[in-house]
Amino acid sequence: MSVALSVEDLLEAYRTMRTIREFEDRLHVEFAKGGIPGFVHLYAGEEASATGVCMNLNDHDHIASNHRGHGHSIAKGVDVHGMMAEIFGKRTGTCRGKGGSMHIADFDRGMMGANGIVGGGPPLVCGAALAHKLRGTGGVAVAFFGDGASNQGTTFESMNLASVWKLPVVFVAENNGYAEATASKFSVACGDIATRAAAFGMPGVTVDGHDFFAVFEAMRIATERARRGDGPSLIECKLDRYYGHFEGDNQNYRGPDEVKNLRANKDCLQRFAKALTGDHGIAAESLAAIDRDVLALIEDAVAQALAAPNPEPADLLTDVYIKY
Amino acid sequence: MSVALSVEDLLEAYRTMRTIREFEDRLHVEFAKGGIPGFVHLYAGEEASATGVCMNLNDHDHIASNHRGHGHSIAKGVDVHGMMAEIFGKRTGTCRGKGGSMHIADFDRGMMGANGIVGGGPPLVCGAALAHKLRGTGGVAVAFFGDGASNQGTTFESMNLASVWKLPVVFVAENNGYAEATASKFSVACGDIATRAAAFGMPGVTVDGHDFFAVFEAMRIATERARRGDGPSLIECKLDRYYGHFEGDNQNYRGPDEVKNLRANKDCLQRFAKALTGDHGIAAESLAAIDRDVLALIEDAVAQALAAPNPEPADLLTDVYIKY
Amino acid sequence: MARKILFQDAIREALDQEMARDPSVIVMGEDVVGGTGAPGEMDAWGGVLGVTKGLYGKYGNRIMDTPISESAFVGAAVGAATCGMRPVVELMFIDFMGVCFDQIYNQAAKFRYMFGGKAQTPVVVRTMIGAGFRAAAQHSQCLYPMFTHVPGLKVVVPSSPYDAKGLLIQAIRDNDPVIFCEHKALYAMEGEVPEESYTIPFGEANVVREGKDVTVVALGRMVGFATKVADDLAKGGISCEVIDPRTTSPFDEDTVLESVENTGRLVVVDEASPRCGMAADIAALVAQKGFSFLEAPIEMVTAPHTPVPFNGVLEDLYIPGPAKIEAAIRKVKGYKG
Amino acid sequence: MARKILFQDAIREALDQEMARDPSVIVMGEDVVGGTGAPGEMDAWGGVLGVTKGLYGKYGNRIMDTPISESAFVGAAVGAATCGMRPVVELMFIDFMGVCFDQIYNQAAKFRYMFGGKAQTPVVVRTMIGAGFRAAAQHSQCLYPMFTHVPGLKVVVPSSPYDAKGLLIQAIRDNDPVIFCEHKALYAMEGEVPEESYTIPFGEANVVREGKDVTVVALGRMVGFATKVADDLAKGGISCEVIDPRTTSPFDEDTVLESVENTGRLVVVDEASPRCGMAADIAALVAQKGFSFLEAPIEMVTAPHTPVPFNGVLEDLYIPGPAKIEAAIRKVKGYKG
Ligand SMILES: Cc1ncc(C[n+]2csc(CCOP(=O)(O)OP(=O)(O)O)c2C)c(N)n1
Ligand SMILES: Cc1ncc(C[n+]2csc(CCOP(=O)(O)OP(=O)(O)O)c2C)c(N)n1
Ligand SMILES: [Mg+2]
Ligand SMILES: [Mg+2]
Repeated sequence: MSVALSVEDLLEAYRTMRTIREFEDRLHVEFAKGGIPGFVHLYAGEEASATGVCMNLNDHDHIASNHRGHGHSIAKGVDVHGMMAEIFGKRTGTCRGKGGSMHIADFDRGMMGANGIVGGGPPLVCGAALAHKLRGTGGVAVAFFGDGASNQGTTFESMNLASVWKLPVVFVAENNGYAEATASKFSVACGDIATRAAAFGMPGVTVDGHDFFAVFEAMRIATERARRGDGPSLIECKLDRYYGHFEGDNQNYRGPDEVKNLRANKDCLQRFAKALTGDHGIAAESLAAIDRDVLALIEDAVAQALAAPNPEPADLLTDVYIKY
Repeated sequence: MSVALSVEDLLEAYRTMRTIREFEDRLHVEFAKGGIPGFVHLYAGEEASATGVCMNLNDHDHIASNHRGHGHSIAKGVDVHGMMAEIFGKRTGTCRGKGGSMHIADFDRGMMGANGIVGGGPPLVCGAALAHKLRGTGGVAVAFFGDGASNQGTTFESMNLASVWKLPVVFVAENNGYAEATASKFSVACGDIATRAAAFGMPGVTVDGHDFFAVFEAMRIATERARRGDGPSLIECKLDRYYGHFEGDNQNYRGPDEVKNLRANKDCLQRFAKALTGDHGIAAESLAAIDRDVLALIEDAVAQALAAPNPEPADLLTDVYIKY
Repeated sequence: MARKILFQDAIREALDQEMARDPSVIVMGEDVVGGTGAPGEMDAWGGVLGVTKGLYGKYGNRIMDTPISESAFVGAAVGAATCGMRPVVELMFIDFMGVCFDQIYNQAAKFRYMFGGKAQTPVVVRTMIGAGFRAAAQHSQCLYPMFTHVPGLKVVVPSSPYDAKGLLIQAIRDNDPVIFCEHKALYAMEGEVPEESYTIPFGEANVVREGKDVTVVALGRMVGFATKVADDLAKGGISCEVIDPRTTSPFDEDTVLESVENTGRLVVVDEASPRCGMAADIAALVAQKGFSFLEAPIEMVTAPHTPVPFNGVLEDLYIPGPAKIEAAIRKVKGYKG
Repeated sequence: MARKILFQDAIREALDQEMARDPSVIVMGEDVVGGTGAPGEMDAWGGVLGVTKGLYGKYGNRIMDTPISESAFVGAAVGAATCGMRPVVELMFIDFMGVCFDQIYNQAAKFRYMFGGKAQTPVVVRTMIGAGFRAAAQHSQCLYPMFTHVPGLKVVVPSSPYDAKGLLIQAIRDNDPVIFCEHKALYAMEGEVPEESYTIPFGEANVVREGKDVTVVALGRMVGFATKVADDLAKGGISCEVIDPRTTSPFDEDTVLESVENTGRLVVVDEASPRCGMAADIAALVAQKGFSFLEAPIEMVTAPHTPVPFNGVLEDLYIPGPAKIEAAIRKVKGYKG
């Protein structure tokens, strides 16, 4: 790693990763209880990607996310209480209960929205990046998308447009091996998604998405390039999801013990914790303290979400320009 | 060249190229006279590409074309009289006057249609190729598209799909340097379109599209691969158009004398004729005879088109499933 | 015909029977098999709600998983149709049409006309519609009015297992492109369905219930609501004729007009958005061609002109439900000119 | 205000004045400059019909050529709008919406609602509509009914140079996504246009001509036809009120309903396809809310339910022209209930 992160940074990264994990694990439980409506796609297992990427960003930078957006949102600083309430559909939610898990957005944090449309986000970040460029803010915009989305025309077009316009964009392909029940081995004709960068005249790199440091470093380079005005980059994070495509998926398309082995051998949080307590000499108790904080936070977020009111009937007709 | 073409083949190729040239030159004149309605995009200058490609195909193979489709159609064997009548909007036209220049199709010749939508054709040929594959016909399907279309999401998706499904498709990118008034130097972020083949796990090659033999050979290899069941290929033909994007374009975005120089130094017909009368020992008179034939053919096609009737008013409501 | 099966099984049965009958029928879409390239089971999903499950075992490579590239694979289905296949392509949710609409309305829909009658495009696009799943604004739309607007497309909105099977078989055999809209909230509906193959012609409305006071035209999921309301109102002496057009294009004008001729009153119920929607389309038809029959204003009961909200309380208010239908019927019944 | 300019110059002037006034206004699209990367002149085209010509010289990189990647650049305009810019993006022909529709109806249109009122998307999509150019089925459509169907979009269909300028300035200043439909056959229309900047509010119909016998509602190019017919019929003693809604969404219901209250008779003229189109939408509105005013069936004059043919004879038959409008007016006028 060519840039030293401070202990505070590292602990913040740990807190973010732990918050995402706890948030998702808890949603898994709450969903099974029947309390959560709709489609819910969990990010557990992929925390190092969102965190390693967003640690390079500030509040003025932008991200656009996808259907699996909780991790990106948390890493970008969206309020966890608001998110939890939103996922429960409550009026106190980030989107006042009108969006749900697939549509969490917070423009004050530069979070342009999760997205129910695969490939919906990449064009949008080109626009955010264009705004940064025209205003000379030095800001960056990031598109998170999956291996499945890497085959969507909108994604390809956006890479070309960002390159042609030399936009400060970073394309982060989170390759978790599956798009629903279809393997990326089948759907991505060229194997590594990073290979596609050459088709758009930009640098591309594949990193181990379980390794916070690898993601952080790739993103550091890409972000610097973008802020310098040299244009977009593509980073492919190879990683794994721990739960099904959405809650309810029995994952019969995965190998026997696939997830068990991943959890045991590749877990990004364990690996990060080990690095912190090892190389970086951070006391295990510091991490344990964060774990307790996070647990309490999520506990509180769920309790508040459960207690929060539903939207008012009148909310049905607000936030759209006119009634008919 | 690794496969010897017979003299008959070469003369046929010459006839095709000359027919396209004559057809387009004449349309340029007729358009200026005001006799031709709508948007007309001429293929003159690019004849070696359509001809070199289609000489590798038979009537059972398919092509899908774009807005600049006259050359592809003629090379694929569509009747010149029908085409001319169609461009004039007459009832005797290939599409009974309902399609016009941008929508010439002839499924009996495997010509799936010109297309008014940039990037409309590549998905369609995946389907034709799929039909060939499932039926085991050994047939091939070809998508012709321009440098501009090479940036359209539908084109990228189709390349990936063809590769993933191992379809017998050949993608022929005709890079004439411009999409309307915008240079491919600007719009194609990676420079050569053939570079993009790697993003879809297929072979890609750039050839001199003014050189019939180069196009023919690249296509021969790609077609063999497709017929063998080894999947798609991408061929980029670098070539030039002699007229404007459409008739009426003043081409002020081109360099001074650009077209004049191209005509003088790079003309595919001159070059081909030279090779035939030189290396291949064909008598100049054989070519001159073809030239005369072709001239008479086009003359007759125009005369017949002008004399042909318009559609009947009742034709407005036919060929669509129901009237309201 | 005593056998009862689910709506979603009726759809699978139609596909199965047509695939068995005609080797040119093929199926493609995202995870319509499931498991392609993966280490676990093949036919892992059979579609996101299991509708095509089991077909892979019977028909192998005639049912194909696709990358997430709707333009390419919908277009491939269209292209294959012009080359003699009869593809049934699944667009998982109709909401996703925005990434592939060109291949449907500019390509498939226009070929026959634009090519002077010399092309034929027998492709079926199966797709899920409708609200009620707490799936929010991008997974709950109806959108069939947009397809109905397009000359050259046929559009089907079945309301029962029986209709789903017969209309899907008709769609597959039809030589024009067909958009086949399956309401996700109907998948679990049970109904009588003959085992043998049968077709229901397009453009023939189903008079679900006869009546003399008010004509109620409803589509898809709304047919059940309207029938229930009609049953209830019958007890109170209001007799409703409930008509399910079954296909929005072609549309059976005659059945609707004849009914209004008898009743003089019309309520149109549609889950789609109101502006330029099916309710307006049907109301306008009657205002033009059946005006002299009308004894009361035409009432339209639709969703409000808003996106579909996530929260369940709001979503239930969004969906045109029995209460709103009943109110509309009472209103036109009570109208004194 | 004696100055007369062309419709297309009125559009350029609106863009020019707004770009001068507000640095967040930017313009993008295919060849809206023309010549990017090429050896010849910059600003070579200024749009395919020259509408944006000259803006590059004044505003430099605030007007941008794009690759042919409508999803990406329309989406970029949408994204930039959510970040405080006011992009005006050109989709050359509305027919091309099929390759980028998702960014318009699932993204731009839904953000404000779906995000609980916390997003704002002030993007304008300028696009050419309409038949009459012998441009055939894929370059001649109207399609605004599809956009009108979508909650969250505003849709503008100007019919004169004056309206084009005022409505476009309004569109740019509006905080919601606006689809601005420019009929290509109107570009060469001349009309009085004030030099100074002005706005025309959305949802306010223009009563182009007052009258007492028949209300004629027409949009875009049809307004001119309807007015001409009304002028002719006036000589024969039939007095038509011609209403141009100007925006299809929001729609000025009141002006139409008040007019029908006075006339008792309605003809709706629209160039778009008939099914789920604007004519049906307006007819349905009146059949529901203005039924008691009606003394005759509502006549709809639209294109037939076919793609747009290439041949000029057929295309002229396709377009709803003065003869059909006149026949419809005479029909409703002559109706005896
Ligand atoms: C345009 C579109 N097509 C299909 C879907 C259905 N869908 C939702 S998520 C998904 C898989 C996405 O896979 P990937 O991009 O790899 O992300 P992951 O779920 O693995 O994080 C699919 C097919 C959709 N939402 N939008
Ligand atoms: C989807 C779509 N976008 C834009 C256009 C307008 N248009 C027609 S041809 C063209 C340029 C095409 O360039 P290229 O693919 O290089 O082909 P060429 O004209 O050079 O042969 C454009 C922008 C269109 N017809 N369809
Ligand atoms: Mg994935
Ligand atoms: Mg080109």
